[in-house]
Amino acid sequence: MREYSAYTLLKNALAGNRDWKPAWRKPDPKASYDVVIIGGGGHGLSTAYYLAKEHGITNVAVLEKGYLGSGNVGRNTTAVRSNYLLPENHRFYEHSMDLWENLSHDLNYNVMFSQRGCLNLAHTPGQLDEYVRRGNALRHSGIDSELMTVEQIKRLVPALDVSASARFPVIGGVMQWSAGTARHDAVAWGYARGADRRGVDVIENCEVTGFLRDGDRVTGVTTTRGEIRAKKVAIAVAGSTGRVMKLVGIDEMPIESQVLQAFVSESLKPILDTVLTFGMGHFYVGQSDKGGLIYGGALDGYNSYAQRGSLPLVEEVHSEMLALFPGLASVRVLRSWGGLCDMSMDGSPIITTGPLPGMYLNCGWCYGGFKATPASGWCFAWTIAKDEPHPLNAPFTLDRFHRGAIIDDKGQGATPNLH
Amino acid sequence: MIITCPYCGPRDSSEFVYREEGGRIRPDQASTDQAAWNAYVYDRVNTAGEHDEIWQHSGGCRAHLRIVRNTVTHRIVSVAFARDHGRPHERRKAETPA
Amino acid sequence: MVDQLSPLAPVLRPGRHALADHSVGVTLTETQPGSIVQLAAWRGEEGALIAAIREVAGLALPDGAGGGVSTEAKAGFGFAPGKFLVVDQDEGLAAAFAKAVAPETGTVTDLSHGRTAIRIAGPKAEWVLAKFFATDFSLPAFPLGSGISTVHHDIFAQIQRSGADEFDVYVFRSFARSFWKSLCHASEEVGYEVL
Amino acid sequence: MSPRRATSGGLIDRSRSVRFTFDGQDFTGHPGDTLASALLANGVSLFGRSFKYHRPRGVLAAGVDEPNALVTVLRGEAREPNIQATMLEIRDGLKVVSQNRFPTLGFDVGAANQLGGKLIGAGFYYKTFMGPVIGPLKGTRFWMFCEHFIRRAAGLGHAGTAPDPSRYERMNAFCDVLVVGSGPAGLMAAKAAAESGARVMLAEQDARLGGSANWSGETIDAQPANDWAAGMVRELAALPNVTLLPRTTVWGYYDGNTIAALERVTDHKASPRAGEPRQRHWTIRSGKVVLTTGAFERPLVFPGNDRPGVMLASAAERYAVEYGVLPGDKVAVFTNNDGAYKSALSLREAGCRIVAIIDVREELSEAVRALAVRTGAEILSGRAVTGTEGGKSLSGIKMQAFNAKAGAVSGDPRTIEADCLLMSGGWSPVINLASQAGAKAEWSERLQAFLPPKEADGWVGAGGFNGAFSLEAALAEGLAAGGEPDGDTPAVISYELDMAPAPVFEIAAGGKAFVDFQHDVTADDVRLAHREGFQSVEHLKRYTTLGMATDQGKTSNVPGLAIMANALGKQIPEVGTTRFRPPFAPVTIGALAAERYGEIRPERLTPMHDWHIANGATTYSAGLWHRPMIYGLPGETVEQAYVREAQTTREAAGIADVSTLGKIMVQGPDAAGFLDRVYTNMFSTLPVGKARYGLMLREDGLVLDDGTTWRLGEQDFLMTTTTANAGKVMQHLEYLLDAVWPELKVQLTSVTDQWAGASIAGPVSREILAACVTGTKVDNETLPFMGIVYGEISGAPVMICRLSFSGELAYEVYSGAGHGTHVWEALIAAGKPFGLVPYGLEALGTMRIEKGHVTGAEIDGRVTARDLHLDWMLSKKKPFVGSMMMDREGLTAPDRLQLVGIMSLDNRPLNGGAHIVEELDRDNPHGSIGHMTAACYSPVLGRHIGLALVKGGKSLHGQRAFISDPLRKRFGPVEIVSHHFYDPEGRRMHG
Repeated sequence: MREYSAYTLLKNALAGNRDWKPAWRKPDPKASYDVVIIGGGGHGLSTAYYLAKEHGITNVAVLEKGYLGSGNVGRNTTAVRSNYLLPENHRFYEHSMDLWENLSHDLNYNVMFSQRGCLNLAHTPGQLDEYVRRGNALRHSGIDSELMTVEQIKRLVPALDVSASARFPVIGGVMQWSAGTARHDAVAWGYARGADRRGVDVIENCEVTGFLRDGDRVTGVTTTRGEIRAKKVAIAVAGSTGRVMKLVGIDEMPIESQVLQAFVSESLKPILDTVLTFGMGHFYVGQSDKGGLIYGGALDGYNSYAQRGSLPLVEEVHSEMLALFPGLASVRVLRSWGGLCDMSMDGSPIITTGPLPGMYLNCGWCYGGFKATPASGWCFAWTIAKDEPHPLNAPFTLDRFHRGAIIDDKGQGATPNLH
Repeated sequence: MIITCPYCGPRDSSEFVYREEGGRIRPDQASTDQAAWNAYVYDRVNTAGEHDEIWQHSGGCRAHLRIVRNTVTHRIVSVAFARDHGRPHERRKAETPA
Repeated sequence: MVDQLSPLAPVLRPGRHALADHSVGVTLTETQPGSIVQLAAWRGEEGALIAAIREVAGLALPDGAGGGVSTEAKAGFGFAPGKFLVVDQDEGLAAAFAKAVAPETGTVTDLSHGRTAIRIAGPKAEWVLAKFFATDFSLPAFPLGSGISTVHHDIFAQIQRSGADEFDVYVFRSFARSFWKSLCHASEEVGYEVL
Repeated sequence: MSPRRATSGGLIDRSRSVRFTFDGQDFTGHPGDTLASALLANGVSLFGRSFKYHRPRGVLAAGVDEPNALVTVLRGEAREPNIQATMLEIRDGLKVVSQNRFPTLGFDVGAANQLGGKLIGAGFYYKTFMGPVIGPLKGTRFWMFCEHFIRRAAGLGHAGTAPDPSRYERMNAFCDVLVVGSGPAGLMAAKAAAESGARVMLAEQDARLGGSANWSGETIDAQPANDWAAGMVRELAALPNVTLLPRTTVWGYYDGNTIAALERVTDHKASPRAGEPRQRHWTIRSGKVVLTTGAFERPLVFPGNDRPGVMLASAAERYAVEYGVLPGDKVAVFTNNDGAYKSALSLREAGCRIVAIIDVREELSEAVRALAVRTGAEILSGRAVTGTEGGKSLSGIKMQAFNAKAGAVSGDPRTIEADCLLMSGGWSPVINLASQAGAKAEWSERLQAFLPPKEADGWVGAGGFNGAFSLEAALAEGLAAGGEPDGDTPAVISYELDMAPAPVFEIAAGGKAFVDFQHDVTADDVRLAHREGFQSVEHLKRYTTLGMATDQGKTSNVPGLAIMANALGKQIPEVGTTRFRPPFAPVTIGALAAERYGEIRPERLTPMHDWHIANGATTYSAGLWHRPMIYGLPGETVEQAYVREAQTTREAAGIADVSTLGKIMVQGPDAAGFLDRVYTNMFSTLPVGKARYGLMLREDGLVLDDGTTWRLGEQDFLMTTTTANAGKVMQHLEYLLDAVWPELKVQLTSVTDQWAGASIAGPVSREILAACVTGTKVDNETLPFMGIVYGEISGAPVMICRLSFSGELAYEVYSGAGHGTHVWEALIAAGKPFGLVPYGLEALGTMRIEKGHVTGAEIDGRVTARDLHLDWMLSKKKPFVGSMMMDREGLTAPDRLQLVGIMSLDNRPLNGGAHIVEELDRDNPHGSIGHMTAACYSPVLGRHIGLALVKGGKSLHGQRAFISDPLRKRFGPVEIVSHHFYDPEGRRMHG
């Protein structure tokens, strides 16, 4: 019998909901593990889950300095898509999409992944060509992508301003129907529960304060809850990568930490059933099942570890919202928050062994971390278990920047705040 | 955030753009030290705490400013003209002869 | 000589656009100077350049960042370290400076066609400008004659206080019409007159 | 007379009436009423339906903390959903409808959700709707099917889709002291600061300044508190250094004391003045911020606490005293602290009957007992309310004995008849803004509340915000916060009350007891979250949605934490406190977009823009610019137009507006050397009076931009950049000069707007120039390829450079921007006899494709100079930006995409964005070797051609391949050829 189902829901309701078990245990850390994963966010938890499920490695601890899922898995705009231009990226994200499509069943936890599509609006012929290039790149890798006319777009999103008199008229768009949204917190909780039920220790309020070393080799960590030895130490702390790497003596990384703000409006009856992006700025918006519009824009543009955004960016994002939806002027923004992005030098992630023996590194997620969660954990688990990357993450090395083997989807070069 | 430009005075952060880390050393133009160039272009200290950085007052006098700013609190510790801060390319000589 | 065509020509509607009580909070004017010249001194040569400005334009710019002078026909102010904007209702200022500023002192760049000058005056001038620029326009913070460089979203502007209630705004010519329209829109609240 | 309006009292203007409608029904109120007070005065108790269970809800609060009474305001076709009735001032003609109900507020079928209460508790979504693991409904299908219905049920109000005709504005302000909140503490602070000469701003979210002074019934300086406040406001308003901002909610505390506030300028006006914005978004930069934001009263959590008629004690007091509204006839009170006794007395004095005061505390102070006696109520200490009765409005309450220490009820319930229940669960200081500023809250055991830290940077607090709940303390702290710690405070007469509550938050007695009213989160939901391990404050919020509704948990945060702490057996601060983030209260999207609403970006126009429009040009956006695409003749298609324009240019002459090209003056003794460093090729060798094509790389060795640079003098260069990269190139150069090579004497100035540029191309272009240019010859000797001359056209000075993008004999004619149209028209006139036509970007693109020139479509940030066959531009004689980085292994790999030409073999059009494959498979496209960057019909070749970036590059010349464009469903054979389609030797342009 599956732990969660309509049947168990009814059974428990009749019993006054007194019999539900904790979604994950609250164990104390053991003295040693086969694998210690630093970071109890989406990626760390999914790594633990796939280590146990795919590779049978269950003597694993996930260490989280705060509460589980307190990083970007709980601070994003919930969009899931694989519509990247470059094959290295879209193949990886499409693997993620495959995992997403069955994730609720796999975890027996409804992560509410809903394939409502992601539509990139184009405003100039050159931009439309660029989007079509990307869409065709996807199609040549077996990934869905579709061109939409203005009329089709208007039918899909009646509230959208597609008039020719708009400052930047919509002239078409490229849609990925398999894209969509998921309930972000549920992803962290679902993976945590899945890992926990397979024997993984998910340990909250356990901050790593240093690394245990035997020469070059990393042999464990010191934490606020004591020393923990491990055969393998894996780092999945995007947003705080700089801080954690400094603890192991690596002072420079091809990463800048920057704040990305996100916003949610008050709850509204459905007005937008897909995820939209605006081509003449940096703006994306979807609507949650609860009715809030969830949206965001560009990075604030400077280094920050503060999870706190700036006002000019707030204004920018909302002006972009109204450029698309002039009818929403009197709708109100309810909440805003900031997440720390590990902005890499080419906008693509790093999933690799090393850089020290006994150590494994997963970082540099830029904007893409949430949608990557399943594939990131899946590939990272593979890399940890087999001590070599899976072909899907083989391009995402740390040394690619120096070698010039960069994977630059936006073509912005080593300017992280433009990716 | 308010940045006090040494020329323009206190101004809103929307008038400024963040450019680079301040402590990075651009090799001499003639340097052929590939490792030094690679490090200059790609590697970042990315400090959590007081961070040395260069901003441009692009919506003002357009001068580049060398700013020390705490990346955890966003408090600005000091601001000076970048051009007064020594010349980064002179700090390190080419390590391999041309 | 051929007159310059104003970028505002199709949208400039002279007359009173007053409130119901006939009050006018600001007057807006395109001042159409004949010369707008940017001067820049090499480091250490600022004094020599200020002297050249006095010699050519007859403007004695005070010391200090943003210091400036505004007279009936001419105006000048610092807008960046070692850089000055000098404006004359007459043409020919750039050529005069080209002769007077030695290459060892600095550079002369003619912007007579590249910038559009808009004067906003009246009791509500500070109020209307504050809608656009995140700058303190109060008299103590922005003294008479002084100038600043600032920006309204994509529109870069240099602004000089030419009177207690009067400011001259210099914007890039290509943005001038857009800015003018916004300025009129923002002035509706207080009533305005276009001269 | 309205049924519940007191016969006298209140600060409303009884001499006038205001008419408005609610759900189509007409009502009247008075100026000074909120929608809530006006409807209550009319005897309305049902205001809305809750989010999940659609339970009937009334008014809980009287201000910005209201969770229940949300309505939609209709303004023409525009809709404002989820407006708090407590914050909405009535005005003549106001139209309001209730929301989240079907078909009517009184009868709502959604209320059936209540039957599933235990089934649809916290987190139930996560446990179901997953559907079968196999079969046609596997994957996401079943969930998406269910979601369809869930989405329809969710959401509160409807948003409008018609553009909102209101205007919104932004305002910047600077001050020395910003005081937030205009209660007694705020008024004192503002006055003190103003008297010291500081520039002061005082923001108050309500319409009426004075805060609690308006309804406290206390006496300050020998006058009623509200009169004292009004006097203070008059004095402040008269000071030149004080700005008062009523109806202004400070919602954001950003870095560097940047404060965001929303002023509701005309929402309360029946007929706003022309030009007045509906709302004004203030950005206030203040030296110091004084937070006098007061405190919110907390509800108590007990079964049935959401029934209409149950409200916060202070809210009821405020309705009675400030609005002259009696919230009930028979009023009961339920409290854990002294404050509610004062509220009861105020209601009694306003004309209500107080039937009972139920206090969870066994022991009551003498002062409180005395107060209670004056209310005439039955005093029931050591007891608790354990239920409420009635349908859509309260008819009675159930009460039992209660042991506060054990938190247990006992004995038989007793029913008390009442149509209004006042409740008070203690007070939570409004520390939201301080929290946004980074302050960590401190738990006060005595006050059972989170207080702001004592020391802070940038702000100072006073009064209820600090947990100083007495009037004396508020006045004294306000004075100190305003900068006069030793000043005299006015004498006051107030009640001696101890606002410290008994630590009782919940009465657990079976039945739905609400913690978060709007989101229908019950005490049992909090316990379920605890049972399932969602125990940290953030997990609690996210799992149950506690505090996530439009009221943002103003009334529910602390009670929720308390119930969790109790379940964990921990103290409240050990569970944690939520860090507050902007906005404090919801802010309209329109206000944040402000003047950019309707015009997100300014338009950038070239000097000849009006001519283009007047002469039939169709334009499109190029960044902020508008540029002509074609100058179509009647009946022409876009392709017909550009083919005609390009063909005429190649056969006779064409003229194009190139004013948008970035133009940078590079001046100074080191200018030539600087250009040598930033361009891949040499510029120091360029003679004065000549131009050269240049290529720039980024620091990482990839191509940044290209363009021609003209040497106007020994030390003066005019650099041109592509339109798209003008800003980027300028920043790149400025950075190098200012931060890397400050010793170079070079000055950069953007002169894009100084010059109008007209490109005149074609075999007869020289003749056209000769016909209109004076002051210089334009023959091949005087003006050779890449030469520059100065002259006049129709009296306007011009600078002419002979350079070509089209591949024809061509010139760029630059004139002062103010002369641009004049010169353009003169050129058009001179060209008329020669067949000159204006051409747009499509023809320009066609001719550049024929020539194989690259633009932004190829220079996409991922290509090297070698990829574009621009190796010849890479000087070996000198280092340049990017020279050490451009030959790293990844940038010289054999499988890189390189520039080629493409020719259609099926005589059908090609498109940018199509991919190139060696084997065509329409059904299962695969094997992309590259993509088309640009395409056109080439009039000179009579073929459809294009440029592409493909793996293998030149080695594929002459090979057959296919374009594969599944998005546009265009497939077909092509030949890969050299990108130089037309006149590869350049005879025409050199001719």
